[in-house]
Amino acid sequence: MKKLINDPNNYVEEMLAGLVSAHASLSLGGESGRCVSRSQPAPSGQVGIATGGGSGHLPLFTGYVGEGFTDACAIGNVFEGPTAQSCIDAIRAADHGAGVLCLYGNYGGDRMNFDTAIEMAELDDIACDTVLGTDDVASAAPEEGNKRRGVAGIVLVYKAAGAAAAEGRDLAGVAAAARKANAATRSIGVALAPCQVPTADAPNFEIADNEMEFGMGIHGEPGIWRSELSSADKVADGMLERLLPELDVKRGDKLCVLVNGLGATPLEELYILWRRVGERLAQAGIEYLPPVIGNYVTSMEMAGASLSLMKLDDELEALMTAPAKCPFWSVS
Amino acid sequence: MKKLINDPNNYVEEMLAGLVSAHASLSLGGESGRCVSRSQPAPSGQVGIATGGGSGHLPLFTGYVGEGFTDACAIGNVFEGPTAQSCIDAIRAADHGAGVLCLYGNYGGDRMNFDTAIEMAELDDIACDTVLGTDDVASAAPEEGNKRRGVAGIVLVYKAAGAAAAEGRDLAGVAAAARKANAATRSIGVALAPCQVPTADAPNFEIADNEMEFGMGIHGEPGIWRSELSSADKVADGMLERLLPELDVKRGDKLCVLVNGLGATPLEELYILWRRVGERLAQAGIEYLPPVIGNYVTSMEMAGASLSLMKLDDELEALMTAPAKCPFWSVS
Amino acid sequence: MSIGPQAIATFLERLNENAAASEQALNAADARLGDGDTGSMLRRVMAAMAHAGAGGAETASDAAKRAAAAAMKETGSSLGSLVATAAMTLARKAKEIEASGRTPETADLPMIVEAIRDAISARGKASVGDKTVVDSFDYLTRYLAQGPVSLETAQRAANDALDQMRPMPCRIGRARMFAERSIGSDDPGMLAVAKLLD
Amino acid sequence: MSIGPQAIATFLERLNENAAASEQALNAADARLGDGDTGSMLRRVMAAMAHAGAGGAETASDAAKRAAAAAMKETGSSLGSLVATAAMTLARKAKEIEASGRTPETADLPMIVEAIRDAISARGKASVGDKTVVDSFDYLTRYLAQGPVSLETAQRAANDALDQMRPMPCRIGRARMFAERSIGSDDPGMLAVAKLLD
Ligand SMILES: Nc1ncnc2c1ncn2[C@@H]1O[C@H](COP(=O)(O)OP(=O)(O)O)[C@@H](O)[C@H]1O
Ligand SMILES: Nc1ncnc2c1ncn2[C@@H]1O[C@H](COP(=O)(O)OP(=O)(O)O)[C@@H](O)[C@H]1O
Ligand SMILES: [Mg+2]
Ligand SMILES: [Mg+2]
Ligand SMILES: [Mg+2]
Ligand SMILES: [Mg+2]
Repeated sequence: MKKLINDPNNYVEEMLAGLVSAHASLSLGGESGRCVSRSQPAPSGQVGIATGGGSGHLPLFTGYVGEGFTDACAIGNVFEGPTAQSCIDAIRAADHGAGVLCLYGNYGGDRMNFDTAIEMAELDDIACDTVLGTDDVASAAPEEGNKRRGVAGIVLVYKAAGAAAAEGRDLAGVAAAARKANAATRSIGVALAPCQVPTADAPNFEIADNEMEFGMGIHGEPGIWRSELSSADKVADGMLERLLPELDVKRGDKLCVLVNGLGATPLEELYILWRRVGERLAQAGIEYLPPVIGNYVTSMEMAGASLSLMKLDDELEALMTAPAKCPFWSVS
Repeated sequence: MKKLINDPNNYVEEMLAGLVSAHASLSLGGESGRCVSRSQPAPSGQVGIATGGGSGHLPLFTGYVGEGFTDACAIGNVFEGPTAQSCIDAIRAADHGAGVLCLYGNYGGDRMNFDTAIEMAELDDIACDTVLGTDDVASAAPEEGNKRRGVAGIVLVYKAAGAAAAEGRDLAGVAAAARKANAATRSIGVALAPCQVPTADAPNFEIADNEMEFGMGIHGEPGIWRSELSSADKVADGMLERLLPELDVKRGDKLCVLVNGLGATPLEELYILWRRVGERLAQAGIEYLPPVIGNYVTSMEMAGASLSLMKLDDELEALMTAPAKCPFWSVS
Repeated sequence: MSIGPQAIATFLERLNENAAASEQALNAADARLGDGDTGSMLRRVMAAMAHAGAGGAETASDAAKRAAAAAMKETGSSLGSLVATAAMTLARKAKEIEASGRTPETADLPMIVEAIRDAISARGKASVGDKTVVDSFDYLTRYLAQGPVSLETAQRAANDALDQMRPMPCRIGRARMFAERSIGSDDPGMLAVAKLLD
Repeated sequence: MSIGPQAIATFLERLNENAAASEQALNAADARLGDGDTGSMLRRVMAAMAHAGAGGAETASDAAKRAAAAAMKETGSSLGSLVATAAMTLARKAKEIEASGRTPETADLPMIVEAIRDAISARGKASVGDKTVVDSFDYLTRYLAQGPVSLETAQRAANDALDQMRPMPCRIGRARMFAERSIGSDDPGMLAVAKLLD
């Protein structure tokens, strides 16, 4: 797998340097040097949202720092959780005196380090709460929903939580909105080709030329099944079959839909996938907001796509359509 | 090469159906059924901009239809020019009574079909002018600049021309702005891995695991040289060495920079590339607008990146920073 | 021998078969310095023309027009557009002949082929000597003018054009950048003319 | 035998060598159901700890703290964070002993390892029986309590933990979804403990 990089050991540092040099709205700092935050922080008295995660998923996680999204992001090495220090940095950067919601994907390392960081932040009298992204239906059975991992759907949860914070809700209110948004969100992905960690000497999984992996993890963890590569329409149908019942979506319900590319899959294919998804939803009398389509949560050069659905009620719809702005997603 | 598609023969139709169903601002129509135009056309009396080109380059060409960008786009099959009928459709859709600028990349098929379409449009009393995108420095020597092909830089020219039209300039004025913008723009690309036309049974070129192709065409045409894959910094340096002298860029000049991904290359790598470009420009005392970084002009799943520079004067800077909005690029 | 709709349909069917048979060879020729699609595009265009219902037309001009319209609908590629131009020129010339009260015949072919050469040269802005299909049609024009007007003459013309132009550098399109590399190779469009007439 | 900064540094160097030697084996074990990075991450973390200057510290607690800080800086991965927790627990326990006026010694190890087991279980929210490094430390705790307190005992404990847990399903992380598939395979973290002590 070829990469346009320099020393693999500098991958994360150079990526971050480029990111913040390109986007004046983002600043890099913290004691760890691994914390991206808003150059123009939210007004004092607004609840802050801190997030974090491993590198290799751009625009996730750092790209969603912005007005109406998150306030700060702790950045780990490729596919590793952020260190406790960078989590503390992010919590501090996100604190505007009204407490901080730690909102991140449910991964072991991330959880351990944010938990440590929260203990320390609380010594500094920063009130914290935690909501974990758990949208990946392939990572645990529905009965164990709280053990599921977070994948692309977390971007939708950022949007809802960010809007709740911007509205001026208190910490409990923002956490409740994030919890509700996460509970209403499900994702499933399909991988066609692997990616490779810059320091590794082999791709993170192998898959035959005519195969696809349904329900793989965003680090290339095995999925629910591996089968012959099928048509985009069949993949779309399979995804909807998994997701709609989980959310108990019925005629007349309204969804927010994210068709996400994992990295190497062309936009053309995402639109071909969306075409079927939109058609099927329309046939079933299910409404949707203008869909969000593109590379929002990636695994470097992994090929494939994921579908995320959020079932809306009036509150969530208002949060999802509120104005917001970050380098990779604007709603106006 | 694996693709998430249905029947390859329906690739373009299904992609377009998905695109316009996702973006309410875009409408598909024309006698050819291969014309994307603004759902809310520009006001009557405004000069229209029609563009067009082959499929397989999303967001190019269709994605840049919008306020302050282009008005309509003729869409060809993958890597083939648009048909004359779709060009006529685009010219008609772009016409608001003040004439139409046909602005597209300098490719044989595209030119032949737009020329035919313009002859027919002029029979309908639609005044037309043509500006060809010729930014690819690898496609002809500087002395034959007008024979060069158009690559990613055309997106910057769309922006300038669209702003000129939105300002209310007449056809000659909009054409002059587009010509000036194109004359000030140069691009060079580097490919790491090929793509495959959906109906083909092999990738469009072969390249060894440790090689890269410097200056390849956006359909995979051979470049200036093929060499061992080098570091991102060296690639950035090589690109700047080609582009800066062409534009006679000196200390104190100001640029608009586009770091473009060809499709499969992760955003991380584009930022690593940008980091070096920005550093080198800063060292040389060259100013720049906030860079445009992402997949703006692709060749499906081709891996690699291109760098485009536009040398600004006051007029071009004003045009490049004027508010504009299309599904894949907003300036506000 | 008069050239009616059925003769045109039969000829299109022949071109279609030859295009299908040479798809990969033409793709490969184009892949050397171009984007490798000449063969696949041509197969599609020729199939569209062959299925355009030329045989059911009333006149030769109408038959050629149907084929031209089918080609124009199918592609906007360089060569495809020139193929459409060629068919449209045939239609135009046939119509002129029909307007004079007779049907086109074999003896009209040299004049028609010359008109096609000029039309595609105007359309693509390439001249004789640029190493494109214009050169193939230039040879066709000259050989058919000498006679005899036959498929064999046309085949000889297309192949001689290939042989004569092979050592020359390409002067059109991106391949121009690789003028040295193009020396010694066939231009894919010219090769296509030879293969289609085969 | 008393455990000073130098003993700790020597032990870290040993772990570092073993981590480097087993990098690919551990990656492969993790690739089966995880993301295949256990070995590479551990190599980096162990190198960072070995180069943290533990040998130059004044006290055992300070030596362990340097190692913990190096690990914490290097990674936020699951296992890496637990490694940091383990080192930090060693530092905390050593400090308690030093506060009582003596230096830590071999006889303290059973108590320290038990504290590590409890700390990483609390940190990772995994219990004994979930088939994680917590189980390795549970075996270590029990075997060292029985004695003799030696590397051999520790090796036996780590290997017995592996053997005993191999037929069990994994109950933590994504591998939980593939409980059947995890039966019969080693947990990469547990395998790492055995390899590091090797
Ligand atoms: N402007 C032109 N004038 C004449 N012939 C041309 C021109 N451009 C291309 N051709 C012919 O078309 C052939 C390439 O066709 P094709 O593969 O369809 O082109 P592309 O892929 O560039 O659209 C060339 O070999 C040449 O013979
Ligand atoms: N929550 C946890 N509690 C205890 N041990 C854990 C926990 N999560 C992971 N581990 C251990 O870490 C190993 C995986 O480490 P690593 O590859 O670093 O994880 P990841 O790539 O998921 O961050 C597992 O085999 C297991 O032994
Ligand atoms: Mg990992
Ligand atoms: Mg082509
Ligand atoms: Mg071609
Ligand atoms: Mg792992």
